[in-house]
Amino acid sequence: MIPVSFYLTLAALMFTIGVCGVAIRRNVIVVFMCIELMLNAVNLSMVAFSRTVGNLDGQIGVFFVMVVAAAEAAIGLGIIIALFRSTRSLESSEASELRR
Amino acid sequence: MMILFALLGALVIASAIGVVALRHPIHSALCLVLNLVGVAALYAMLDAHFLSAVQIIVYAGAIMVLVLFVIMLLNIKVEQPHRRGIILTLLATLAGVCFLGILAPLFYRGLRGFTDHSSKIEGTVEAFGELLFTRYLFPFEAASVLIMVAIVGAVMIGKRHQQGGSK
Amino acid sequence: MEILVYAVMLFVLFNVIMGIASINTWVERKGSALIQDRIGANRAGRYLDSDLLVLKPVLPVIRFLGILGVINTLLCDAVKALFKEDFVPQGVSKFLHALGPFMAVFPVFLAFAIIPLAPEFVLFGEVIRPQLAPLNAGVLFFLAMGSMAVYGVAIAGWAGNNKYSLLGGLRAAAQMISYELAMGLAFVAVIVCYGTLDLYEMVNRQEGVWGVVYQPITFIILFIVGMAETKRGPFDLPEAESELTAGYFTEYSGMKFLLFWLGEFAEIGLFSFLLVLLFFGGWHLPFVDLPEHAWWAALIGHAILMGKVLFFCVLQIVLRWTLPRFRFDQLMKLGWKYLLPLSMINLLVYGALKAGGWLTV
Amino acid sequence: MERTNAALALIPLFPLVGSVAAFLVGRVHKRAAGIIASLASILAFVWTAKLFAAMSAETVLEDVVFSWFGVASLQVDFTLRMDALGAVMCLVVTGIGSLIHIYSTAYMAEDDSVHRFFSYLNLFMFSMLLLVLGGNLLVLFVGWEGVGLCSYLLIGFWFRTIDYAAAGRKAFVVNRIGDAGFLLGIFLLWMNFGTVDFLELEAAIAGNMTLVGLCTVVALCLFIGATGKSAQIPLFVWLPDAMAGPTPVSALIHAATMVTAGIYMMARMDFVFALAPFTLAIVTIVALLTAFVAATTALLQNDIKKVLAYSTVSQLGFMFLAASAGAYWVAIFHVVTHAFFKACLFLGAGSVIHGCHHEQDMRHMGGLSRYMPITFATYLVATLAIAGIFPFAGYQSKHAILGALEHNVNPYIAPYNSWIVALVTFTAFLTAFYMTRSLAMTFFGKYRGHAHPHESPAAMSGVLVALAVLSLFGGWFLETRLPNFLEHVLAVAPGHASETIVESLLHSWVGIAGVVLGLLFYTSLAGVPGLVFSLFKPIGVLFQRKWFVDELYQAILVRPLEGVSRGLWKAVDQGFIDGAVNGSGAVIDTSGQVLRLTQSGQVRHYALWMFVATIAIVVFFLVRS
Repeated sequence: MIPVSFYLTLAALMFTIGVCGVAIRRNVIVVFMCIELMLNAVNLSMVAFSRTVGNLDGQIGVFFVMVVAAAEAAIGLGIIIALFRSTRSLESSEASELRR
Repeated sequence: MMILFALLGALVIASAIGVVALRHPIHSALCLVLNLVGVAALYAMLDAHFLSAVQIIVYAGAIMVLVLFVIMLLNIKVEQPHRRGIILTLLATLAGVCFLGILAPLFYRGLRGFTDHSSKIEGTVEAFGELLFTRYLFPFEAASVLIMVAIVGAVMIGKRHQQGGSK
Repeated sequence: MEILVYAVMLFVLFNVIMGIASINTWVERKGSALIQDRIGANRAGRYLDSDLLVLKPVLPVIRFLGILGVINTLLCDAVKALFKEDFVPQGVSKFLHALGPFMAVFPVFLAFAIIPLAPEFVLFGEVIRPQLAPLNAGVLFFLAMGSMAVYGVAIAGWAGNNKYSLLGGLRAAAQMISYELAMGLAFVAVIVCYGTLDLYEMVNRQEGVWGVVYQPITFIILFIVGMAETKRGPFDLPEAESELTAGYFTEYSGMKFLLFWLGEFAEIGLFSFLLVLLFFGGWHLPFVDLPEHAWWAALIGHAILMGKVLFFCVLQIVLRWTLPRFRFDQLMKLGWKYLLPLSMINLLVYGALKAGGWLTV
Repeated sequence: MERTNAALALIPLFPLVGSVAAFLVGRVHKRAAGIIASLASILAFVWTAKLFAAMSAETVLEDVVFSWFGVASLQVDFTLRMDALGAVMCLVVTGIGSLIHIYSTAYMAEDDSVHRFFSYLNLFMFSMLLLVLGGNLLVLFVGWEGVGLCSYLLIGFWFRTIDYAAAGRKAFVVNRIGDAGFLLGIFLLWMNFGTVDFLELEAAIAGNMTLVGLCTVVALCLFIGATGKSAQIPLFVWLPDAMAGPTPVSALIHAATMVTAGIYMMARMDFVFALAPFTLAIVTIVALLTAFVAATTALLQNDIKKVLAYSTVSQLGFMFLAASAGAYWVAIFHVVTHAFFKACLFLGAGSVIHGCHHEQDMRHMGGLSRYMPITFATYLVATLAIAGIFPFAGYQSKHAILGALEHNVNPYIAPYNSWIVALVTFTAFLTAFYMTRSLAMTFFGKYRGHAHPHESPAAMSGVLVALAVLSLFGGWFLETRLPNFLEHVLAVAPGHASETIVESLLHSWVGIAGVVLGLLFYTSLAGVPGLVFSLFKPIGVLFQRKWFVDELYQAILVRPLEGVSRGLWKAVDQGFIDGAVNGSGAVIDTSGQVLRLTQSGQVRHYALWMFVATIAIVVFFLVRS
């Protein structure tokens, strides 16, 4: 059996890559994808924990995370399209009107 | 078993890096799909069969397709590297590294105490379904409402936009 | 030992898929010709003549087959596809261009893993179940593979690097996604009815009475969805739209084009298998009951199954060449406004019946 | 000493009302101001005379006007009290005051803001009367300050010319310095005895030998106040400059009344000074020095009013000498006689200046006896009086001072009595000399100015005659009556033998010598003063330049003070305070700029900050556990 800390390290690695992606990439869609990545990392760790703990609660959690992720994707993509319409480009650096 | 895990792990990490590193959004999207499929496989290894199927259907099948749609529809170009980005990249990687630095000892030292009774559970659809509709009924309903809201919201954003667009 | 059995099973399954695909191509060519009152392909192999002694007795058979167009469709097409120039449009990443057909075909082949080809039988003292992957979440796996297929189409459209192929690809993807919904709900109805996700169990449940008797509507929904998923027949909008030239695989030629074709016909086979297994009792015939675990009984069962599957394949192909093409909005309306509500109601009905205890399969 | 209530408040009330009325009415028609003011002071004089007539040596009239204020243990009422001493001073102030008011109605006739002049004059009378009649130290102090204020206003009356205003300010500042010392004295007294009323203080202190130390300090503070007000050595510089004011002002304030306030205060607080022999010694020395220095400076002054100013300072020195010798009634006696002849001299000078159309320099006068016979006569009488020649008032008081100095019992001074008497007689000789010098230069010889002098009008010359009469008979008249009258209030030495006329003439040889020499030097032997001056060049310059006192103060006090203030302004105010204020502003501004950078609007940055924050939190909990 593969010890749970292996899965957790894997999940942590994925999470970090996801965060770095969010911080580095300027394209909004890639940022969105990196967020999905981070969510997956969390899901993975939860499933791993659910196996070690021995009940299905972890997996239920993951299920609901997926539901939320789906909802988020719908709205997120809607916003991205709206954003694209207004600023003609998906560079997150351009979309900083809130600050000015 | 271990080999499979190593393989899948490598696949997942490589695709994750691919998502971040590759310039063109389509490439990073496909890498993410690969990543998702890899994670689904990992779920299967962790006896979460239902979840791996759902993962593929929901994540890979629906969400990523939407993302692909958006990328293709908006015809997004390759991202030009921005000179100020380098500092940020360094900063981000640095933060990431120290984050891992913190977690690593935690995993190996902290979790030794866990007793591993992984034999007991299997992520079959029946067990999952039963649990879902008994103890977690309320969250399940709440989730459905959430989905409804999301749909309405997406339509609103889309529709309002069309009028805006057409005006 | 375990692996040997798997290897044999895999080989058998692969041959079955390739067999069905090629038969379908032949049926398509000849069938469409028959429907359109023309003579199909009958040239290749027809005038085969060779003075090799060894071939002498075989020659008349080949010539007959040539007339029938079998050689033409199976052999010539394959060879033609192999040697045709594999053209990649300018400005497209080669990887994406190659990935398109792969993603279109790969999930379909994977989906066959859950299909049980024959009833269990004992061979050399070993109970063998001719189902490659007896997954607990059987049908779900099928759904997953269905949604993966969308990528192939989308990427192919994008890789075509021209507006028509892109639009074609996106339309195909949209169509597949919307019909996936109806398919999912239909499957749920079936699962509710049989109480299991594994196809093998479902077939066993249909020992006495075929599934279609219990679930005629679900059968109809699945049949339509099957046609839509394969993007053939009345639903072959993205691929053969008059203004979209050849839809998402306009830019493909040679082997990649053949892959698409192969994928398509394999998918017809796949859906036929599914319909048969879910609704037409698989290897059960109403009044014939075969002894358990006998290897020859398994063979007969397999034959029965293949017969039914071929019947449905021909049905789908015939339907393709008879019904006119849907407009895209009609297609979408059918998918969203008719099929989806119908399957929901259907699910409700069967849910209620199951809860009420009247439905005991 | 029973205290009877009497309407004392009326005395200061008249001038107060007069001052307000003069100011308001005077704005409309000028002549009325003069009349109202003079009337007010005459009424005050009449009322004082009426009360004085009903008084005997012991009676003490008291009038508690209102209870002024009460702070914790201190309860101060605004009480006015008139005993023998108060009465004498009151009479002098109101008498001389009214005469000067009459004189100034003519003198200031053509001035444009005459209403302001008369209202200030009356205000001065009011505050002087308050000072004199004050029942406790605080009322006295109110008068004390009022007098200082009015002197400032009157000196700087023609404020349009800058140096007159500067002179006024100088007077005020120097007075204030003196007043500070005076205040300290009052505080010490209050702190230790809980009361400021003279009678209560006297009851607590008189004769109580244990309080010598305290009394020395208190006496010293009070003396500092006196030096400020009565222009003694350290703080006398303002008096010569005070001549910038109109002449009647100089006459009233800087000759007769204000300057004598210091001596009156010492006389009033005699029980404190009696217990402080050491302070009295200091007073003696200071007074001696002042007298001598002022006399020597007056020798070489060419401005007629400057000469009189320095002579006043010198005479004040004499008065303080008398007071320091313990003979307070002699000091008061000299105050009164001095008031007579000094007022007469000043008014005489005033009429001379009036006649010569504001010419003040003696070198441009001369031979005025022909043009102004009355002024010349009165000036002559006053000069003889101040010189201390027998029949005139100056002789009796000066003689009394010399007598007191001879019998001085102060342990510190006693051994040097003989030396002091010698110096005092020499100063008296000098006084006589410089007064005759001024007499000769103004009235004898030929007229050197280019205006055509004329006799001053009746009002002025009348007053001059009156004062001349007073300075003629005043001394003889008061020589015996005054000591009996002041017996109860001040410690009076036992009566000394009355002299025959011949003895008196012999005793006034000093004055006669001074007069004769002065006449000789400045009439017949015109060249001799120049010769003598060139012989003793350095000393001459020293005297002429007023012993370089002003330059000294300028160097010691003013310049360093300016330097320090500029330094403070530059370093502390500019650098430190402004620095701190602007500095903090700058700090906030820069930190604002820095923080602004974090708001870059880039989503990526915010994501990164969030991630870093989570790491920090995780680390925090890790470390904590």
